Amino acid sequence: MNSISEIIQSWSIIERMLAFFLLAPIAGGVLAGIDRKLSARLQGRYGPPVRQPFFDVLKLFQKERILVNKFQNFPIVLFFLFTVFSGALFFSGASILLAIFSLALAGTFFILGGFSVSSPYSHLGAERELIQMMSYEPMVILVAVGMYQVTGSFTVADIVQHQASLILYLPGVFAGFVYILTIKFRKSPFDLSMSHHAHQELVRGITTEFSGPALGLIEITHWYENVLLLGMVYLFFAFNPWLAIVASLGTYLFEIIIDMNYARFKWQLTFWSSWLFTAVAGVSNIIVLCFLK
Amino acid sequence: MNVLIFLIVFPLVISVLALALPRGLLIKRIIGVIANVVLCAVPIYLLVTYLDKGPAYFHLESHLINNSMLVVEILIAAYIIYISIRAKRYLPVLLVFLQSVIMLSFEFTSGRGMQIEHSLFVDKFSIIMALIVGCIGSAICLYAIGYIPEYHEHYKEVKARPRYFFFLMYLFLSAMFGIVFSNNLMWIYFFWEITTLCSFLLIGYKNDQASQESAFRALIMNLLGGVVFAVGLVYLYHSSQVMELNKLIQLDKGYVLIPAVCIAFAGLVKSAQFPFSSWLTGAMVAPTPVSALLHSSTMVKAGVYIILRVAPVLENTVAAKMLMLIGGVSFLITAFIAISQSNAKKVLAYSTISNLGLIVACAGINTYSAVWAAILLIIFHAVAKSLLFLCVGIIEYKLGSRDIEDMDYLIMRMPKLTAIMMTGMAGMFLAPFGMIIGKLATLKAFVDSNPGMAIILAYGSGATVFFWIKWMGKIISIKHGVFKVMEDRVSRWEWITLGILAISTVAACIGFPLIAFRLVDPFILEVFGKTVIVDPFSVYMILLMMVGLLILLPLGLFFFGFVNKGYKRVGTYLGGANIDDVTFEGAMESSQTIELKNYYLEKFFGENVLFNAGVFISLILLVIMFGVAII
Amino acid sequence: MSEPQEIILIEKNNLLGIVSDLFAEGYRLVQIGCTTLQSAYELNYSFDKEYHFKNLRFTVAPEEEIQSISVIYPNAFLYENEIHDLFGLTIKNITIDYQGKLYRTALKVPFSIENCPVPEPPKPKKETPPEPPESQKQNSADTKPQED
Amino acid sequence: MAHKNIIPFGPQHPVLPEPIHFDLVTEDEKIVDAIPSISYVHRGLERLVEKRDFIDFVHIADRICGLCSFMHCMGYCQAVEEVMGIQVPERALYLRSIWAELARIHSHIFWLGVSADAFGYESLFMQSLRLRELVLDIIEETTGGRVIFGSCKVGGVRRDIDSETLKGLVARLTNMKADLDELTSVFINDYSIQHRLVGVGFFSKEDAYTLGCVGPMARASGFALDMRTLGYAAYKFLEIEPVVEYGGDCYARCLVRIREIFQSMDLIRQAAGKISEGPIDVKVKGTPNGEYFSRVEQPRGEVIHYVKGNGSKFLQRFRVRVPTFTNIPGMIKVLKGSQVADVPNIILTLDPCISCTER
Amino acid sequence: MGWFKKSPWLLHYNATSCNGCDIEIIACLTPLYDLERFGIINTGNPKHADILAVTGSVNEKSKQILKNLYDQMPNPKVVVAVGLCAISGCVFQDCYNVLGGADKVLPVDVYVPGCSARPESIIDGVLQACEILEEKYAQQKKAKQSSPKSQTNQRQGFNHE
Amino acid sequence: MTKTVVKNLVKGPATLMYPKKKRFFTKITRGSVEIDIQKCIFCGICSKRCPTYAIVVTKVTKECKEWEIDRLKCCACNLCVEVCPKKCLSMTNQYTPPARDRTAGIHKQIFTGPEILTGKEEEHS
Repeated sequence: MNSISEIIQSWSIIERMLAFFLLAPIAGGVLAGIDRKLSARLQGRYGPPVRQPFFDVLKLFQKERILVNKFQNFPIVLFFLFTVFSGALFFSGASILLAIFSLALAGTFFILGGFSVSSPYSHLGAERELIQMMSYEPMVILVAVGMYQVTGSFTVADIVQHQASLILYLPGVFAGFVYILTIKFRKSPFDLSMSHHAHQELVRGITTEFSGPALGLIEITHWYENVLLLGMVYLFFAFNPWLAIVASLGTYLFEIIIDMNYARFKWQLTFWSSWLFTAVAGVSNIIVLCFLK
Repeated sequence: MNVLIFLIVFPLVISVLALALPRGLLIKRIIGVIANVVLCAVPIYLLVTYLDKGPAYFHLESHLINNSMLVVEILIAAYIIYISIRAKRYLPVLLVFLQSVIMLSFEFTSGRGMQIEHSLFVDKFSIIMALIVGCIGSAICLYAIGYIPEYHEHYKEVKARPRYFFFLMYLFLSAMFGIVFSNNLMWIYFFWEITTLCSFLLIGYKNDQASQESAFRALIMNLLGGVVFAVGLVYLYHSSQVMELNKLIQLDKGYVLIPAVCIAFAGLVKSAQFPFSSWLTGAMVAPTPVSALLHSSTMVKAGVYIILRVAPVLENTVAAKMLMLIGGVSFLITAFIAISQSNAKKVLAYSTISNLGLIVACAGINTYSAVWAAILLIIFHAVAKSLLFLCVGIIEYKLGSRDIEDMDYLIMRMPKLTAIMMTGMAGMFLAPFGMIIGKLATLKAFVDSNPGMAIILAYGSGATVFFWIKWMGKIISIKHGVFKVMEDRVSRWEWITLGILAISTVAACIGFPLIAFRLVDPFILEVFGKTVIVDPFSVYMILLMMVGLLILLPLGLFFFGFVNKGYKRVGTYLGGANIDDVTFEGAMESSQTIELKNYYLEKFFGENVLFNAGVFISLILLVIMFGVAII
Repeated sequence: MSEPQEIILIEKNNLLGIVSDLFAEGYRLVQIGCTTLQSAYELNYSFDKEYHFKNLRFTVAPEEEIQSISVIYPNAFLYENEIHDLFGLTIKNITIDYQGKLYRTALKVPFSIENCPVPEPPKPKKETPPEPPESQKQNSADTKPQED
Repeated sequence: MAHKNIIPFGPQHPVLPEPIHFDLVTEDEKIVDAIPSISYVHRGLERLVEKRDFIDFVHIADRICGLCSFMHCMGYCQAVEEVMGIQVPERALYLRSIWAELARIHSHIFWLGVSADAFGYESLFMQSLRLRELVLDIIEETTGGRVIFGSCKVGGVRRDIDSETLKGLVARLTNMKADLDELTSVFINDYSIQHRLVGVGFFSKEDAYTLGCVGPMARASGFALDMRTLGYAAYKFLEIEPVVEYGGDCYARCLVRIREIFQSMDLIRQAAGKISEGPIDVKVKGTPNGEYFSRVEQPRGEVIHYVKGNGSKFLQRFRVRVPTFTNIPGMIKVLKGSQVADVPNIILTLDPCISCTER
Repeated sequence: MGWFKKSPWLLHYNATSCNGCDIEIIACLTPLYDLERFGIINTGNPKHADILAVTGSVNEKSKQILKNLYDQMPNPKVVVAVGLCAISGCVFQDCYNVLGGADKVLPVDVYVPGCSARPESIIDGVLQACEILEEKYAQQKKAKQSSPKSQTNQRQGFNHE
Repeated sequence: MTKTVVKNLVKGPATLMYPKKKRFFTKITRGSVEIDIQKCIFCGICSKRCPTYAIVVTKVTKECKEWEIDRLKCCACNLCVEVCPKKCLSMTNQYTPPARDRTAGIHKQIFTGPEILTGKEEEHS
């Protein structure tokens, strides 16, 4: 493993970005497939094959393009590009804050896509997505803040090479991050704006009007996003790469279990609970750290 | 030195010209253009001249100037008293009286023998402020040339007083230059009072009940700030015989804490921080150029400017902590309140207070990185926010409403304006644009010195994102159907201004490294002896994103507008009950058109509760600030 | 097991008064039904209190108007709209009036006297011993598909 | 200051198995106004009495609704029997009760699943419907159909259940109880479910009464209205106590249904113990002449089958008043002031059965 | 080749059904039958769906809705008529407000009989529909290659009678 | 719920894997109607009582009689089986398979004497 990480470190920035660009969708797709299979098994079903997400996306790209307006897919393309870009930033070892803000930009385009079609369900989905964004944004920033406090740097490259175990310093921040990861992964109880599951009160929420290739693109973008988020989990355990990978996957599994065990919350609870949890876990951790230093 | 004097005097001349020349003259417009060019060019000239130089101080001592200032001050006081009595409001009278008594007694007693070494000065920060005032201010005046006639078309009941209006606008510019170039605190105070007067008169331009109310509220609060300012100056002179800004900073902290706190208090009032925020939201009744110029890009910036100037005095005191907290509270709570507002100008006003709060917080922290961030925030905010105000001004008259909810499908009705407005909004909070760079820097500064503030920033930016994106979403949503493009009647003057500001929003971001390294860094280096080292990779990436957006957006619009073929257009999903694309068959076989409005989360972020909470908290903080300073 | 079912014949004009009395007594509205007769419509208002089932009944001619009881029993509006749509009766002052747009049917006013013939009661046959059911059923079934 | 959205809810909507439409006027996500629109399922089957004689009409009564198929059939038969004065054999009455209770169990478990789906609890939905299949197996073994029972007729029942099967049936239901306990305890105790249900769609007892609510809607508000206490079919031989909750909200309605599942199991056990051998039907002679309102307790509440005959083989008038129909005014009332996220929950706690509502 | 066989998404609309078939369609999604094995998701949104499963005999009001939903689905798309009502109107074919079958409104590709249709039938029917999806995709591709201009949609073979 | 979910995972899926594994139905499951044409007397009662008009009985000539059922119309209510005076109809427990063609469900049995001449897939134009 150490040799692998050495190889990765020996890569240039461009090579790392390229590697992310090519490998992330594969990893993300497989993760999504495992998610679906495991969810099915947890529900006592046989479940689709692990390759199912790839089939879905391939099929979506073969569908006819139907649009509500000419420009509706433009924000989605931007959403895709900027998510990939922020992932590339992250994995190339750039500033984590920049990656976060870039991801927020990508998220903004997604929401604007939802708004631009002026369809009631898309609109409600976009509004809820906004509420979700407001809910998770503080915690995501606090993750960067906490890491900076421990390692003294915002760059991912420095954080990865930091010898001490971040998780020991940042248990609260990690807990808060896992909490909002549920929102980011669009898992129950926080799958308010668009759910990967079929039935919900907003039909398909923000993606209601996006179909065919655009939907496929959204799906792929989520794979990229998921890999990026798991990369952030990795940072907490970066002192031991093996442990870190196990922890990232473990977090993903944990989110699936959570998904199985909750009904969908309403936006009010989603909003204030995530802010409260951020305050309790994240903020207190950071303040304690502040006094320790 | 002559350049500085020119910058102060030139707008004054223009303003007198504007007042003197009769209405409707072509030459007035030409003068406007010339003023614009000059006011842009001179600060740039100044910039070029002083690019590699440190601060320069100039001696300009003349009893004539001092005495004429005194006379003008008395005249102003008399005028305010006259107006207030006429409007049967006695609080301003009391405050003006108090102020005049303080100043006059000071002038005629100890002030007589006051020796001022350097009355004027210029450094990088002044130049930045001068650039903002000169370029943005004069551009807004150009905009007003197109705007004011339309304003009177819409408000027929308002007496058209364009000469008076332009007189005040240019007078204000003159005062602003005065504030940023003066080293003599008495002069700063003098110009300070002129801005207060201009603000008061311009808010009351409409001259109806609501605007009078707001104008007097603004007046009272700013006069209160003025009184405290005056008290601070008098105390300062009595305790340390100093009346110069640069000397004030070098003095022993023990002596000058109280005057510094007093000046900071005046700055808080001017920049509408809690508990004085209500005057700024009330000031939104003024014509839009006024809001854009005074209440977003320049006058309120004077408040944070003066706070940043005196901040070194407060360093490591409880007062500084309080200042920081007041800024933080203002930032957080106004960002929350902005969520629940649907009046576009009010949203902008709250967002302004919010950003100023961030700058005040930076000033309170007063480390090199915090001040670095604060200056960046001032620059980016001024450009983007004035652009937004001006856009809203146009929309207000084309749509007949300043409610965000009436801006549905704006992109179909005013495509160009929407594009410009999106630039402005993106400039306010999106990633590669200016404000977010400022926020990044702020975050870094906060984490280094005070992580508690980083938490406030984290929550506040969550809220900021919410109200901006929902507004963006509102204006870019597209509905199928034919809409009349309504923007053809927007005057050329307005387009020019919008163009200038939009380009400078983008240019400020692309030129961010230049601004940071050539302008801000040297200043910080002068003051703190060290400066922020920006990770070059991040800068490249920001530039890459910016350039990427600049290329992608037009390219994408072109692609999706013209190349995009081979799709099938269908109606929106309406549960299958479509009649056509956007109407559905409702109950009783009615045909209902979908209506999509944004969320305002009144329950969480209602103005009533939060505003009062903010006022209450910041009042306590203020009391602590003064208490600590006095003890 | 037969549940006692009280049917009270009332005058059309007394309807509101009687209904408000029942409301005051604490009856709940169970249903409003309508039956097409030869040349009139028979209306049933069913009420219930503690399983005591009470029906008000009156008949109206097609052109007559009926007062709505939805001011007393708010849930009556659905029944009354239904009767208006399916039977073509005019009911005044419904609190939520769908203006004939509750149902959309291919055949307008399907239960009106013209559209909904009352089956011929086999009066003479009733006296005679019942015929073998099979053949009768065949006859009746034969005629079915031709209708409509 | 009104920022009102107008949203079409339905007729096609993923949480609605059946078409009903609401124009939702919302502010943020709060519902200001909700106007229902029905008739997406109106077929006009009441007039089919012109085409089918009163005996064959049973097959149509069976298909009024898929979920309460048996109850409709039974209600119709009861009405006709009452008009014609037919004495149904006791065994047939018991069998009717057993099937009716089986139908109630499967309907209620189905409701649990669908409502779990409405609040986004997918695994619970799966689990509920998995348990429901066990009941459906029993139904299929005893009637030959999964959804449409087709086992009732005028004058008795069409099919007998032999005593072996009956015993096995009771044993299987008893076995199922453990799983059911596990399932329902989630509904009762889970925090997120309580978040979605408690206090949502509240309905006071007075409201329930004046708006004419029936079934679990009424019983959850503390209004003990259960037609089974009238003692139709074999209920007069069984001990029955209406399940009443006092919460008045969606959660209380959920609890009522859960308790009713166990109550139904108990009733089946009682009936299986008391059932005696005997004929299962009597021959029907003559034609109906007269009228009767037959009241039967469906899973959704009181259903009324009104039958009027004038001596012809074809009924003069057949009318069904189903519980959903009379519950709609109540639903509209609680929809106002609730949240968009609650709409599916509120609609589903009514357990809407639109196909019988609109007939 | 197309990937439709691997991932057909389903839209279900109840057009005047007695809801017996609807609950059977829902039953198909549940553990015992688990349609997701075949990659089938019940989307509930016409814009994402490939297969439209219609239940019920279609009445005056649901006719238009069914058409709307069908129009909003992207090609290739298949209509599956589930249950007798959607095929012929079942016992309700005499009713005054019943059109009697989904094929009166839409071009139905697969008929799934049964009153109500058994889950097994529905699975069989949906799997048949997948084959048809593939065929339609191949046809569409061919048509596109031969004449790139004409965007032939699936309505060609559809007669109202 | 965690308990149930984990139990599900451990116990393995409950899925019946239908197309791979054949499904067996109960004896009395109502699937489709079959006829023993030899016993049929062509009285037509089944046709007349059928609620969905799925059965058509025609007497073309005295010798040639047809009994036809449209399986895509049959609602498996079992009524015809019950009313058949000769008990020549029976209900099997195999459901009718789905069809791509509307007429695929039509099954015709022609009786021209004691022998059965089957004409199973008769196409209607």
